[in-house]
Amino acid sequence: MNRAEPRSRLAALPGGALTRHTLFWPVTVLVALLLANVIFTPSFLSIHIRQGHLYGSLIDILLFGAPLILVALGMTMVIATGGVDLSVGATVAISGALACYLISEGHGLFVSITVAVVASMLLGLWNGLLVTRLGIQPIIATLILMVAGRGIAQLITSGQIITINSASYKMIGGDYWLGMPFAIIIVVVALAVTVVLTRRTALGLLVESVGGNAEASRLVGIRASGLIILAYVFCGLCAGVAGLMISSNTLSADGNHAGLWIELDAILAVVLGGTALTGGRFSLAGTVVGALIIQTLDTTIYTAGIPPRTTLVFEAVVVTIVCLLQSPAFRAKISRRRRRPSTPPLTDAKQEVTA
Amino acid sequence: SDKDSGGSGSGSSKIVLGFSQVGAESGWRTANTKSIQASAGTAGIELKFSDAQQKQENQIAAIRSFIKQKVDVIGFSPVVVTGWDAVLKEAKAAKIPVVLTDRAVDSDPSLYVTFIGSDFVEEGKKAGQWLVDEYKDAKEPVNIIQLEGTVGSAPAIDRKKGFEEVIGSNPNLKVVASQSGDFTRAKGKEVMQALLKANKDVDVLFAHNDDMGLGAMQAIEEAGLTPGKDIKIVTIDAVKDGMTALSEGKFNYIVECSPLLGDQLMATVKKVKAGETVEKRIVTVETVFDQAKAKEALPTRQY
Amino acid sequence: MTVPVLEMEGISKGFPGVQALEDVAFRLFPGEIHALMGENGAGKSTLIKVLTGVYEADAGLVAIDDVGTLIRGPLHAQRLGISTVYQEVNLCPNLSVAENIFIGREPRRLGRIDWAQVRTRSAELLARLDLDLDVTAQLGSYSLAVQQLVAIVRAIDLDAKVLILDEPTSSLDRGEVAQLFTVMRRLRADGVAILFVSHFLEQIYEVCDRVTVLRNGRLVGEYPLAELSRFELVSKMTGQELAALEEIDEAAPRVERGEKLFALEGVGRTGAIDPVDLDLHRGEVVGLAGLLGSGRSELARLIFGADTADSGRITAEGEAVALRNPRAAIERGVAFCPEDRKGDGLVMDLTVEENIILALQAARGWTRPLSQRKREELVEQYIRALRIHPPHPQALVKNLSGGNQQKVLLARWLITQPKLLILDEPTRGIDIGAKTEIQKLVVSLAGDGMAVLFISAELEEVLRISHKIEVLRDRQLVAELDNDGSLTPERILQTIANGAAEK
Amino acid sequence: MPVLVTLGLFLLAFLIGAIRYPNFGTGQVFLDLFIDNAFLIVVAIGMTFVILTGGIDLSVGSVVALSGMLCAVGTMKLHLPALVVLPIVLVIGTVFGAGMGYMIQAFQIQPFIATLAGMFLARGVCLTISEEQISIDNGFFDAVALNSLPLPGGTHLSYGAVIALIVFAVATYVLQWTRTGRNIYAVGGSEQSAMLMGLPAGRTKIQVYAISGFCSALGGILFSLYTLSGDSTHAVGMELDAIAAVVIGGTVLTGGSGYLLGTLLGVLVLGVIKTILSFEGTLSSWWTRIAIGVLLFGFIALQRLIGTRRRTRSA
Ligand SMILES: Nc1ncnc2c1ncn2[C@@H]1O[C@H](COP(=O)(O)OP(=O)(O)OP(=O)(O)O)[C@@H](O)[C@H]1O
Ligand SMILES: Nc1ncnc2c1ncn2[C@@H]1O[C@H](COP(=O)(O)OP(=O)(O)OP(=O)(O)O)[C@@H](O)[C@H]1O
Ligand SMILES: [Mg+2]
Ligand SMILES: [Mg+2]
Repeated sequence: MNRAEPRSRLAALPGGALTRHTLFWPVTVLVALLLANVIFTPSFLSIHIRQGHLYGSLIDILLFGAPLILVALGMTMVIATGGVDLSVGATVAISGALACYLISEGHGLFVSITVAVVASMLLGLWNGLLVTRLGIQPIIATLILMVAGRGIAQLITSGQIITINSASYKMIGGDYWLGMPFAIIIVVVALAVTVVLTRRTALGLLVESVGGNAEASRLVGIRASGLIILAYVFCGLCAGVAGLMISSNTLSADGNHAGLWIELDAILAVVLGGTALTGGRFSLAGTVVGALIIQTLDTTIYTAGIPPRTTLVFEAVVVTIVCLLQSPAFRAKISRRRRRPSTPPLTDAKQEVTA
Repeated sequence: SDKDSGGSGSGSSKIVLGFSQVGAESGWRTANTKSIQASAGTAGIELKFSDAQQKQENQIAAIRSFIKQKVDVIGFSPVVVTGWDAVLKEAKAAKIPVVLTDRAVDSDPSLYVTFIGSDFVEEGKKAGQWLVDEYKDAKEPVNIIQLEGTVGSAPAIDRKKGFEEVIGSNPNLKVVASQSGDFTRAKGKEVMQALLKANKDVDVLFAHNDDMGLGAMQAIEEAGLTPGKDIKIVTIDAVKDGMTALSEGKFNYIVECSPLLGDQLMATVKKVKAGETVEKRIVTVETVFDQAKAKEALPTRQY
Repeated sequence: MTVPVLEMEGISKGFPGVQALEDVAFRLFPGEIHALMGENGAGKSTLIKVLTGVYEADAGLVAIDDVGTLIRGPLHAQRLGISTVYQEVNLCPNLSVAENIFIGREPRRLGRIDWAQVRTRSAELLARLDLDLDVTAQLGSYSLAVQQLVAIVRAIDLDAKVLILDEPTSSLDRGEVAQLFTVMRRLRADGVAILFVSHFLEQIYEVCDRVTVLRNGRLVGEYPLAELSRFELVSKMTGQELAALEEIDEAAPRVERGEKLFALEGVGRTGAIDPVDLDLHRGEVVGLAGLLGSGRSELARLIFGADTADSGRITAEGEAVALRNPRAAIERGVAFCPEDRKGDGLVMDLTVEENIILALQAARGWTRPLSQRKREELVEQYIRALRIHPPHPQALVKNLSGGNQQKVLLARWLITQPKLLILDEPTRGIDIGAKTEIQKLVVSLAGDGMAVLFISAELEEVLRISHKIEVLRDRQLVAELDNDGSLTPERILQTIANGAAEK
Repeated sequence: MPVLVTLGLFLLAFLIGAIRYPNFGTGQVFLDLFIDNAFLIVVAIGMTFVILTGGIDLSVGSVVALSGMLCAVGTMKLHLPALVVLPIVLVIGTVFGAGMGYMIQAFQIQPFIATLAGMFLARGVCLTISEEQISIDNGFFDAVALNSLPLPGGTHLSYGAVIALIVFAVATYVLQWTRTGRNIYAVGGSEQSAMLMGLPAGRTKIQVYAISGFCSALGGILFSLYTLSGDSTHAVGMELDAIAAVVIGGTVLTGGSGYLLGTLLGVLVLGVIKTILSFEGTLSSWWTRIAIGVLLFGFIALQRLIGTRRRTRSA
């Protein structure tokens, strides 16, 4: 039962077995999904060089998963502060639309990208200000931009798909550098920078403290609003870069569809990775694994030929399985059931003695 | 009492058309909206435009508000086929004629005046027919990948239905994989990339709209194949980017689905207002393009 | 005595990394008040939680009225006649006081809750403890002590045959404690069995009949209190022949009062505390005395900037300062250890180490993290000095026992080496051994030139270490008493009662 | 307090609409807010129960669609009488909600994720049943959907809206006057405390999801009455509308505080925004979205500013 026993970070305690590690089950599911694909596509795990760059399903998963990983990284920081950002999808759309619009108007690549990224950060700043200065609940504060942002993106594209032709822009999200997809390099760098910033400085600790107990954090003199704004700006930045990737992948900006529902996927990735939506403790590695699970799941659906109408059922089942495996309560229940015959419950014994 | 005040008081002689659009979910839809707005302007009709963000309930509410505003004619592109009886009856009770555009409804035809628009099943059939003709001599199986539109949406369901019905006549035409690409380029590319790895000899791609086709085309190129040759591409819509691809030989065939209904709509509205009878079904002028026709048509393409 | 109303046998409970209970037995008879004693982390609260079904024991038996019973949870325990006040206040701050008392068993009329009756009856119940509160106000708007009393009121009205009180008196002052004891004695006379946990020996000796002592999760023994001296009890708890009690009796050494550090002139906040004049000097420990709700915590919060003052001015080292928020105060060298460790103090999901360094790190800013070595060094030092148990820096704070959590909170502020240290009930829930350590530490810090503002519900403690005592009543500073050795708790109480300004 | 602010802002918005647009300030336009949002009112009420415990239910939109679909399939494909179909649909919705509640309670799965899985599942099942729309042509449905309750002044209220108001009244009663209702607030205040106080915290949590499931199913029925059809694409994103309505109504997402009256006003605020935009009638699609965002922002910002001003004054 252990009802009041809080879910602890078992990994941090001595004696935590491998299966107790927070990342054990998500990684297991990821591996299982990858292996399942081999059944449908025997060459699934193979990676070879084609046209001078890496080629293979795994590369595709990383490439197409790159924007999601990025957005989920930003989302992790926001969630750690106890917030959530629903507007990332809109930011993705705005950033891609801005960049493509500027490029199509003949502006330079650098200028266009800079403008798009700065705009995304400003959107993040807006969210952060609504949350901290006006004290609006994050979900609703970012809902405003989620609704309006897509309108802004369409305004930029005039509701059309802007198609551009720029080989160097394509590099960001759809091309290869030294044989590696450049998007993956961006993600790795972003991840490394985030990890260093949060774990090598005190940023991570302070954010976890604010997310864990805002009042206590105020009373130790942590400038919570600054940190929270920073988290939203960072999230905006990640979404902005992801928007560049998505639009660069197809060399087009689709104000209406780019990043549609990516906020849900990102939140899902964060949670599958073991970060609680209530804020506090966060795990960047977990988020990456979570995002990869989602992307692999999508790929599995395509390649396994699951009919589109049942796709959602399949996704629901997988998500539920991951969550259940991650739940200590569930595992306890399973193992207790298995053990039951050998150890009779205590009560029966005592009742025999006394009754 | 003030039955004739018609909308905002900008002159009661002007016809007021309340139009409820589905949303702005695609470039096609935007072209549709623009066409309607432009035509209303030239025809001297006052347009009350309301965007439903792809939600039926919003559209019903908008139509209700048009009734309250006592517009002269109500026009709308239904988000879905069913479920309009109640509000259409209200309109009828308020003696406001209703004109449907783009998509049909399954209500009692007495509840609306006419329906102007294309037929999605027919579009699917046209695409299928081209395939059947193209491969009528094929001896071995032709492997087809189908990229469907958003799951559950009317165009996706109908185009799939029409297409599969026609190709069913030739047992060699085999759909080896059919996945949803959500009508978008990004998703079209992503899905195609995965499907190309899972399915070896793919001969044909049928995409429910140009955008998915364009995305898939990139995936084909990145897999080292030549679109239009190694894999033939058939799509529906004929937006400018699609026509460009077709004229460059990367697409093979496009079935047009025209969004330019504005003039027809305004003409009909005027007739209805004038009390003339109009046909129950006005079919839009639509054609099909192969590579040669695309080259001709491209320079004058508006959307 | 007859049959025990409650009996536990062979109880073991382990948490990952800690064996909290090991083969513990416990008996409770009708009509007795039974003390459960042990140092912080000995396993008292865990035993209680096992008893009420919050935790499932790894092994052991529980019998109620001699019938083996598997208690499935607090609700079940309540149905079996066990009513419990858990160690931390466990009520709902968002509900009204009245509702907190009655929720789950509200009087109903025609199937719907009879709110009028809820209000009147809860006011009556509170009156039994001499409390006069606005019962419709949110519980969260009251101080921790009041919340503790409300929890007690709820528990004693449950009509139970077993009443469990886990450190109910930790923030109560004398009067409240006396009230509580009256009620407890009355219940005992009615045949209720009461389990009472407290770290105050006087309280234990005042009301309890027998005592069970735990040490390190193991049972030491069960004794009639009349046959056990305080020395024996302490040595059973600590396992050492340490004469801890003697040390406690040692008075605070007089130190030279240093220069003036902070001066408050007419600092107040409407509805919280009337304007106060107060000087704080280096090397001086100032105690705040007053009854519950007298405004001690409010005053402390104003000085720290946790709440903003709406009148008066503060001068720090001669210059006027505005302490509008905690950060501003911290920059001026003020540290504040709040009384509500759960709500205002600790970040429960973080580790001991992280909680300890939090204030220091916040002051340094995020760009200048403490080095790993420095962290370990500091944390090690304070874990040892305050005897935090278990001594793992990486244990999660929420898994620590109440007293050990308090020590972590204290450690957090001690390592910042502030100029002015404000301690609001720092020894709440801390065992006698550690309490002496803390008191000695405070005195020695003052000796090194720190100014200390010390709040405690325990007047003896305030007296023992303060040089000067400020007496508050009804949110007013009514007197300033010099602790010249002649001061006694009784005189302070008198001052509080008279309220005459004795400046 | 926040409820009063919301009420004031709603009335202000309605007044501005009435001044700005002819034919706006009529009783029927006001009643249309209830008619056009009846399902959302019911769904948001269920959502309020969940949010009061500190949870969230993302599955509501999908369950609305599924229930509508089940109504359509039941009456049109299986030819069952409506009075058989409706209870079954309500039971399915309730059981579905309870199932998610059980996962959340027993296995401590975060509500967001458990209900997200529920959202996928319900929508997926809906699609699996039928991708195509099914229109409902059933005597009972027609009778309820196409008639309405005449009110004085030539106005009328649909039966769907009447049902929504009844649900509102019952739910308010439950929250305010029953133990279940109070337990919900307690769990939202502190789940741990509620459990230690001997309240059935676990059961309460399962209950709120069951209630939300029931409300979604009922909302689905109202939706199918509103549109006389079942469709797998119905009510996409309705969960966000419901959450927005609840939060605009002053309920705190962390649980423990809020009122149903606020939720009702929240729905009306969203409704009045839409009505204003369709009376405006000149906005392009994207400006419509931007305008919704701006109006939403205006409401919430004003609410916060007025709300905090009051609080600081009273403190
Ligand atoms: N949920 C938990 N997870 C891990 N360890 C725990 C948990 N709860 C208690 N412990 C450990 O069990 C031991 C006993 O704790 P308990 O709270 O029973 O002590 P206590 O005697 O009540 O102390 P105090 O006087 O400080 O309240 C402690 O070492 C504590 O760290
Ligand atoms: N009759 C009362 N008894 C106790 N507290 C009350 C009473 N009425 C109000 N209170 C509340 O108690 C708080 C008293 O403030 P404060 O926390 O400063 O008291 P304190 O002197 O620190 O006493 P303690 O912390 O022991 O309760 C105020 O916030 C007030 O709302
Ligand atoms: Mg304890
Ligand atoms: Mg206090």
